[in-house]
Amino acid sequence: MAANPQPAARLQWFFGAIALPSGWRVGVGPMIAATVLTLIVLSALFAPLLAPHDPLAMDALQRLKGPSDTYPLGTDAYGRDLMSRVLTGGQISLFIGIGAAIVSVVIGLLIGLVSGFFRVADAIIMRLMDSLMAIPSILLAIALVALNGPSIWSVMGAITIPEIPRVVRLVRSVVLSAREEPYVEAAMALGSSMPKILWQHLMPNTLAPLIVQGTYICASAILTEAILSFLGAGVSTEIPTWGNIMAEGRVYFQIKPSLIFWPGLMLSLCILSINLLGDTARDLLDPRLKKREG
Amino acid sequence: EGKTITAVMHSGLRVLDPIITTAHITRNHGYMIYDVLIAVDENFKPQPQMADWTVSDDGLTYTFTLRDGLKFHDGAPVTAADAVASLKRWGKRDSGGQLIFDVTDSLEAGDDKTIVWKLKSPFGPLLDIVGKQSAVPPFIMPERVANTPAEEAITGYTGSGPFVFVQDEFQPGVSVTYKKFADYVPRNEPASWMAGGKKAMVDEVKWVTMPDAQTSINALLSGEIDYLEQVQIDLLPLLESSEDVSVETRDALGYQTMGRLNFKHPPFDNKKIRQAALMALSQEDVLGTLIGNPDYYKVCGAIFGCGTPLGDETGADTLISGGDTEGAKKLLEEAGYDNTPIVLMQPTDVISLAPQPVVAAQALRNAGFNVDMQAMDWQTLVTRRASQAKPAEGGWNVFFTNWMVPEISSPLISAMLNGRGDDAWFGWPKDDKIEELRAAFVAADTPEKQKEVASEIQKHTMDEVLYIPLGQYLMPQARSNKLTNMIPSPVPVFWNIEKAD
Amino acid sequence: MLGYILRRILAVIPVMAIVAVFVFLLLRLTPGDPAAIIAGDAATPAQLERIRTSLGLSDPLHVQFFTWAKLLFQGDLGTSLISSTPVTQMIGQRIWPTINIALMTIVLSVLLAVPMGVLAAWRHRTWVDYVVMGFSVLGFSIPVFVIGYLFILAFSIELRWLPVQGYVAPSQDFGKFLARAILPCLTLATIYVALIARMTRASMLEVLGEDYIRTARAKGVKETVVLFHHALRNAAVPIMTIIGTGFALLIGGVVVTESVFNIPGIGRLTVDAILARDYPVIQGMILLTSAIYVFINLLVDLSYTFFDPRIRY
Amino acid sequence: MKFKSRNFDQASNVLEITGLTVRLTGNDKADPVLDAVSLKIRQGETVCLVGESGSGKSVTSLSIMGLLPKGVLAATGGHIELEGRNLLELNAQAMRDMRARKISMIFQEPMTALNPVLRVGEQIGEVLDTHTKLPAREKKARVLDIMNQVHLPDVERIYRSYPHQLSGGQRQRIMIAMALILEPQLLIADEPTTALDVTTQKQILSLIAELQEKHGTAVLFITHDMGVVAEIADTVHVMKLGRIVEHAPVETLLRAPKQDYTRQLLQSVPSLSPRAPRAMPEGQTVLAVEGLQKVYGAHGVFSRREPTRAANDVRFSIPRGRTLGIVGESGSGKSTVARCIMRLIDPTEGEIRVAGKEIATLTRRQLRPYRRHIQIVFQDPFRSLNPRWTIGRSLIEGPLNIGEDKQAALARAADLLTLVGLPDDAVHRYPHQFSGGQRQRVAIARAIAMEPDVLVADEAVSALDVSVQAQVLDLLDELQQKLGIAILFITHDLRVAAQICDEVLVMQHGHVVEHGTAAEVLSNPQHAYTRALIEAAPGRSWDFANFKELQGA
Ligand SMILES: Nc1ncnc2c1ncn2[C@@H]1O[C@H](COP(=O)(O)OP(=O)(O)OP(=O)(O)O)[C@@H](O)[C@H]1O
Ligand SMILES: Nc1ncnc2c1ncn2[C@@H]1O[C@H](COP(=O)(O)OP(=O)(O)OP(=O)(O)O)[C@@H](O)[C@H]1O
Ligand SMILES: [Mg+2]
Ligand SMILES: [Mg+2]
Repeated sequence: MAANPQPAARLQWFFGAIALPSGWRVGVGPMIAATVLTLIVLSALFAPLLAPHDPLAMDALQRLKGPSDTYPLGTDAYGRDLMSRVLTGGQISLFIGIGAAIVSVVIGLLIGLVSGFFRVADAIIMRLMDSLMAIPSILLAIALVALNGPSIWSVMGAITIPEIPRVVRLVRSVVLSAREEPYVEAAMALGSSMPKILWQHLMPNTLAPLIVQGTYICASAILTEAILSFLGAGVSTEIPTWGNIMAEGRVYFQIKPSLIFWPGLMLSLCILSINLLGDTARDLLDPRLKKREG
Repeated sequence: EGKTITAVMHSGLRVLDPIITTAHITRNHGYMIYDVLIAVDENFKPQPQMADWTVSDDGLTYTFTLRDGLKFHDGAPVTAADAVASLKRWGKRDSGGQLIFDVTDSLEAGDDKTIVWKLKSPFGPLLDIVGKQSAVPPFIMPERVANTPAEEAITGYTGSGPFVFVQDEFQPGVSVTYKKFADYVPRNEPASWMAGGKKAMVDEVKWVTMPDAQTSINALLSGEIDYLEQVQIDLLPLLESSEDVSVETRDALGYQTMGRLNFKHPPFDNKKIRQAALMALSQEDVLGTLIGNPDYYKVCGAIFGCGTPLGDETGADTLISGGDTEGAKKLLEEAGYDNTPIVLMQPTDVISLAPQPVVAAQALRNAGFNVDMQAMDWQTLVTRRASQAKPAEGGWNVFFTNWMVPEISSPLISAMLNGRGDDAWFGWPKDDKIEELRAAFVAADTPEKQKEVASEIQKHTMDEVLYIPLGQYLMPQARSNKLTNMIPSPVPVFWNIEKAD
Repeated sequence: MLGYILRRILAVIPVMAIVAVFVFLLLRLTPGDPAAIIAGDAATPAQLERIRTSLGLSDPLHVQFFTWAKLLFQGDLGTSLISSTPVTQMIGQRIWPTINIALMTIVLSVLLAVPMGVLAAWRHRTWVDYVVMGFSVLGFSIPVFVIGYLFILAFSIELRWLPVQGYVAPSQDFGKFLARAILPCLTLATIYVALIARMTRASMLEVLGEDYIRTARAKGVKETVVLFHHALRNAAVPIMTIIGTGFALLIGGVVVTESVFNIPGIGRLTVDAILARDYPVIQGMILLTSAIYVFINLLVDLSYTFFDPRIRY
Repeated sequence: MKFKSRNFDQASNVLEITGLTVRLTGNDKADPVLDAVSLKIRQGETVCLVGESGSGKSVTSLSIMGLLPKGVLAATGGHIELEGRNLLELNAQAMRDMRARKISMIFQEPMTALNPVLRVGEQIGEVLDTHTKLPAREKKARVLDIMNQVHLPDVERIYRSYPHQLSGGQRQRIMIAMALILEPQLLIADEPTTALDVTTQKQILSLIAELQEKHGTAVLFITHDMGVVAEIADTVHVMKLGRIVEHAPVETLLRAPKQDYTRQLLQSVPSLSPRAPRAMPEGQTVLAVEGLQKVYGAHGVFSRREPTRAANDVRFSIPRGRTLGIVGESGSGKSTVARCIMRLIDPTEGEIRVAGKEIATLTRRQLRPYRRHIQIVFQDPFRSLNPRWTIGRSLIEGPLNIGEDKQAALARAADLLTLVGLPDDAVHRYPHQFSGGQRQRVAIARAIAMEPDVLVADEAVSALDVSVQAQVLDLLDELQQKLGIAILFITHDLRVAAQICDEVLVMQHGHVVEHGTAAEVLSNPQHAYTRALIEAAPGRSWDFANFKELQGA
C-alpha cells in the first residue's frame, strides 16, 4: 500500500545508540532491521541452495502435512514443500518490491524535475498526475493485471504506475522550494544553463526524500503484490511469491495456519525492516532535523 | 414472519436467463422459478411434470398435454403457446435442442393445452433431451418473454415454478431472494429428482454469495446461514466437530474433471502426440491433488461417467492405473515431436480448476513435452479458449474443465463429443466417425443398442483423444440440522425442504 | 475565497476527463472479450460475432468512446454485460454498505489516530512515542486480509462476541449493523490509523517547534490548550491531506475487507466485474471511485481554508 | 544625545539573577551556555542586554520565563528570584501562573510569534482566559482597551483579523498588548524591533517607553543594536560567550567602556556621518538603468490580487570604481530593482545597459555571455551557497560556464580565497564548516571570480553581527580599490550606507524620491521621506566608535 512521504519525524528505537564511522548515530532498532533485511535478502538470493526441495515439485500424497524431517515447515495443498516455497517466494516478492521502487523513482524523478522547473509543462503534467492519483491504485492494479494477464511484469507495472504521481509530486515540491533558494539564483547569475541547474543544483536535493520514498514504495509494492494475489489477480501461482503462497493458503487458514504464518512472517518482517530503515534514513537525511538537534 | 432458508450457493447469480447461459447457478435459478414440461427422476427416466405426453407409433409425432392449474407468477394461465415459444427459443441455444430441431417438421400449439411436435425422422432420445436436468433444460416462460431473440438476454422474470423471483431484492452476484408461489399446484407423486411434486415448505429462500470459503463455513457454524452448497473437502474438519451441522453428499454422481486438447494446431493435431499426452497423465495424481480425501473422489475412465447407464471404462487403462510416462515418451518419439511448446491455460481463481493444470504440466514435462503453463483468471481462459489463433499468438493447446456427470452422461448431451470441426466445441476436432456414431446412437431404439453404440464411442474417444477424462469427484454439502428432506438430486432444489424452528 | 473554491472546483473537470479517457482506453486496448463470456460454454464463432455486434464492440474505437461519453454525460453508465442490470442501479444497491463502512472507519481512525499522534509528538522520544510509532510501522507491515482473518478468529470464532460476516443496513437495525461493521472497520482502520497517526506526529513535531507555540507557553496557557488549540489546528493541513490521499488506500482496503467479511459493497462489485470483464461496470466503478476520491480531496482542499485563514488565493 | 539618567538606587528589585548557569543536557564537558550570569532589574528600570550573536542573550530570557527547550538546555545552578521566590524551583503549574501575570515576553519575529490560524483578538483574550475569570463582554472590553493603548488603529476590525492581515509593526503591537494586558512587573523584550524597519522601530520603542512609564514596568531589553541601546537603556549589560563582561549605566558605558570587548563592539558600529567623499574618477559608466519598471502579478483569472508596482521609472548609472547605495524601508522595491538588473526576473519596462549592451530584453540564452559583467551577493549567507557543493566547486561554477579551464579556474579560486581573507585550503571544505561572515566572503569571492564590472550587493551585510559586518564592508572597499569594480549596494541601514556609498538613491513605494551624493542626501535631505528615515535612526547623534557625541548633531 502506498505510504506517503512524511516530513520530519524521528524514530529512535532504543536509547542505546551506536555510533557509525561518519558520526551518524543509529538506534539499535534500525540495526536489527538492517540485519533482518540482509538475512531475508540473502536467503532469497541463495534460495536455490537453501531450499530442501524443488518449490514446484508436487506430491499428491503429502498434501497439507505438518512439519517433518523431509518437509521442515510442512507442505501446502499441492503437496509442495512450504519452506522451499517461502524461501524462493522471497525472490519474486523482493524483485517486485525493489523493481517497482527503482522504476517509479527514476521515472517520477525525471517527470518531477521537468514539472517543477518549467511552468508550462507543469500545468499539463500535474493534471495528468492528478488523474493517475485519482484512480485508486488497487483497482488500477487489479484491472491491469486482470486484463494483461498475471505476469510478474504486469504486476510490477500495475504497482509502479500509481506510485509515479506520488514520486512526481514529491520531486516537484522539493524542486519548487529549492529553486527559490538564493544559491539557485546565484547559479543563474553565474550563467549556468537550465539543465545544468536542474541536474546539479536541484536534483541532489530530491535524492534524500527519494531514497526514503523508495523504501516506502518497495514495502508497499511487496504488500500490494500480496493483496493482488489475495484478490486472485497476482503473479501466476506457478511462481511462488509470498503473496500467492498466502493467497493459496488462505483457504486453509483455520486448518493449517502455517501456510499463511510463514510467508506472512517473512513478508511482515521484511516490510517492517524496510519501513524502519526508511524512517531512519529520513531522520538521518533530513537537514532540518539535524539543525534542530544542534 | 415466515420461514426463510439462507443458502450459500457455489457462485453468485448474475445472469438471469437460463437459456442463454449454461452456468449452473443460472440453471438452479431456473429450477426455482420456472417449471419444465417433463423431468427425469432418480432412475434417469423422464416423467411428466407440467405435461403428459404421447408418442405416435411411427415415433414422428409427440403430443404434450398441459395439466390443469398451471399459472404464471403474474396470474396468467400457462398455455401451449407459451410452451411452444419457450421450446423454440431453447432449441436455438441448446446443443441437444438443436439436434431435435434439425429433424423437426413442426412444433405448434394444438389448442390451449396441447403441444404437437412433428418430426421428419424418428429421434429416439427426444424425451431424454427435453427432460434433461442440466446444461439448459427447456424452462417454460410466458410467450412474450420467450419471443426474445436467442442472442439477447430476457428482461422479464415471470415463471410458473414453485418460487417467485423477488426483483427488488436482487443484487447481482450478492444475493437473490425467492418467495413461495402460493398458487403453485404441485403434482401428487412424491418428489424424485426433478420429477414429482414440488412442494415449497418454506416461505422464502435467500441465496447469498460468499467469496471466501472459510467465511461461509464460519457463518454456517455460527448459525448465520442454513445451507452451504459446496464445501471444500480440505475444510471438512472445521465442520466435523459441530453438532448443529451435517455434512453429506447430496448428489452421488458428482463431477467429472477432464482435459481438452486443441485439434487445430500442432502438436495436438497429431493423433500420436494426443495419445502420448493422455498416456502421460494419471487420474490418481490429479484427483489426489484436487480433492485429497479419497472418500470424495473416484478414479473413473468412463467418458460418460461411472454410475451412469452408459458408463464404460474401455481404453482408459493408463489413466486409471497411474499413467505411463515411458510409454508416452516412446509415443512422442515415434510421432517425431519437435519440442513445440504447448500452451496450457491455468485458471488461478477457481479452486476446483486450479490444480489440474499444475499436476498435468508436471506429468507432461516428465514425458518430454515442452510445457508453457500460462496462469490467468477463469474469465480470461473462457475468452481465450474461444480463439482459434495459433497458440503462440493468443491461442492455446490444452485446458481443463469440470462437468457435472449428468451433463456428459450421454453422447447427445456431451459437448465434447461433437466432431464437426469449426462448429464443434472448443478444440474443434473434425471427426466424421464420431458424428456417425452419434447418429447411430440417435437411431438406436433400445437401451441395449444404445449401450452398444456408447461403448463404441468410448473406444473411439479414447483412441482419438477427443478429451481426457481425469476422474470423478463428489462435492459434499453442509446444512444446518434444522433443514430436512432435501432431494438428493444433482441440481440443488429447495422444494420439499423443511426447516425446523 | 470564492475564487479559490471556484478554481478548485474547475480543476476537477480536466482531471475527471483524463480519468475517463484513461479508463476507457485501459479497458478497450487490453485483451479480454466480454462476448465470449456472455456466450457461454457452447458458443460458436458465429454466435460470438453476433453478440459482439449487438454490444457495439465491433465499432471503431472512437465511435465506441463517443457513444459511451455521450451517455456518460446523461448520467448513464450503461448496462452490465453479465447481469443486464443498469450500472447505476447496481452501484445504487451496493454503494451504501461501502459508504457506511468507510465513513465509520474514517471517523474511528481520526478519533484514534489524531490523539495518538499528538501524544507521541508531545512525549517525543519517550516510550509513548515509541509505542505509537511502533504500532504505525506495524500497521503498514501486515497485509489487510491477514489482519481481518486474525480478528475473525479472535472475536468471532474464539470469543464469539461478534458475527463472522455479513452486513445489515443501519436503517434496518442499527445494533446489528454495528455488530457486523466493527470488525471490518477495525481491520480497515489499522492502516489508516497508522498513516494518520504518523502524519499527525510528524506535523505536530514541526509545529511544536514554531515560535507561536513558545508565545502561547509564555502566556501561561495549559499544555492541553497548547497542544489541541494552538498546535493541532496549525498541524491540520497535512493531516487533512493525508486523510484525503489516504482515501485511495482505504478504497484498496475496502476491496479486500469486503471479500473477507462478505459485505455487499462496491469493492466486491468492482473485483467481480473486473474478473468477469464486465466493461460497463468496471468503467462505472473506476470513474465513480475516482470521482469520490477527487471529491473527497476537493473537500479536503476546501477544508484548508477553514483550518488556515491564510489560504485564500 | 540625551541619555536616560534616572537613579534606581531607591527602587525595589523586581528580578534578581545570581550565578545562573545553563548547560546542554547530557553534555557536561561542553562549555556552559550561560556561565554564572548575574543581573538585577529594578522597578521601572530598562536593562539592555547586548552582545554578539550566540552570546546567550536569548537563553537568559528563556531561563527567566522557564521556557528553555526541554531535554536540550537546563539550568544547572544559580537563582532567578522574583518576589522572593526562586523561579527555578517552581513546578510547572506555578510557573505557568507567573507567566503573563508577573513576567511577560515579546519575541523577535512578529511574523512567526503569533499563531497564524487564530484571530489576534482571541489570542490576546486567551491571556485573560488563562489567568482570570472575566465575563466575555468585560474580557473583550479589556482587550480592546489594551489594543487602544498600543495605538492600534480601528481596533474593532483588528480584533477580528488574523495575523497575516496585519503589518509587521501592527503584529508587534499585538504582541506587546498581549504581554502587558495583565500589567506584569517585568517585561522581557528579545530583539523586538530587529525585524522592523526604522520608522516602525521608532514607534515601537517609544510605545514601550510610554507603557513602561504608565505601568511602572521593569523591562529587560535584548538587542544587538547599539543605537537602540543609546535611546532606551537605563543600564546596559554586555554579554560575551555566556558571561556578562561589563555592566554600567548607559552613558557611562558608551562614554567610557572599560572592557576591550565592549570597546571593540562599539567601534564596529558604523557612523551615520557619511564617509569623506572620494575623488570622482574618470571611469566610464558600466551600468546604466533607464525607466525601469516592474509590475508583479497582473494575471490569473480568479486571482483578485492587485498588481504590485514594485519599481517605477527607476533610473541611475554607476561609473567604474564607484558605489551607489539604494536605501529605503522594507518593501520599497530595492530587491526588485536588483533582481531586474540581474535579469533574475524580467523587468516590465525599461532599459538596462551593462558594459554598453542593452540586456533588458535578451532571452536567457542570449543573456549568458553578459552574465559575467554583473554579479550579485545575497543577504543570507547560509542559503546562498549550495550546501552540497564544496567551496571550490561553487567558486568555479561561473568560470566553467564561460569556458575557462577547470585547473586554471581552481587555481584562481584558491587565490580568490586568499584575496577575501580565507585560507586557500578552504576549497575542499563545505559551507557548513564556515561561519556566516566567512560564507559571505566566499559568496563575494564567487562573484569576483567572474571578474565583473558591477557587483550588486543586496543587503549583503544585514544578517551579520556588527563586528563581522565591519570586516565585510572593509573587504568590499578593498576589493573595489584593487579591481575597480562598481558596486550597487542595497541596504536598509543608513549607517552602513553612510560608510560605503559615494552616491545614495532613496526609494519609497517603488519610486526614487531622492538621488545624490552620500553627503548631500544624508546630511542635507531634501525629501520628507528621507528626513523621516534619518530621524528614525536610533542613536543617530552619537558617535559610538569614538565614544562621544557626533559632530554637528
Ligand atoms: N535549543 C538549543 N539547543 C542547543 N543549543 C542552543 C539552543 N539555543 C541556544 N543554544 C546555544 O546557546 C548559545 C546562546 O544562544 P542564544 O540564542 O542565547 O544567543 P543570542 O545571544 O540570543 O544570539 P542572537 O543575537 O543570535 O539571538 C548559543 O551558543 C547557542 O548555540
Ligand atoms: N514575487 C513577487 N510577487 C509579487 N509581489 C512581490 C514579489 N516580490 C516582491 N513583491 C512586492 O514588491 C514590493 C517590493 O518588494 P522588494 O522585495 O523589492 O522590497 P525591498 O525593498 O527589497 O524590501 P526588503 O527591505 O524587505 O527586502 C513589495 O511590496 C513586495 O511585496
Ligand atoms: Mg537571540
Ligand atoms: Mg529586499
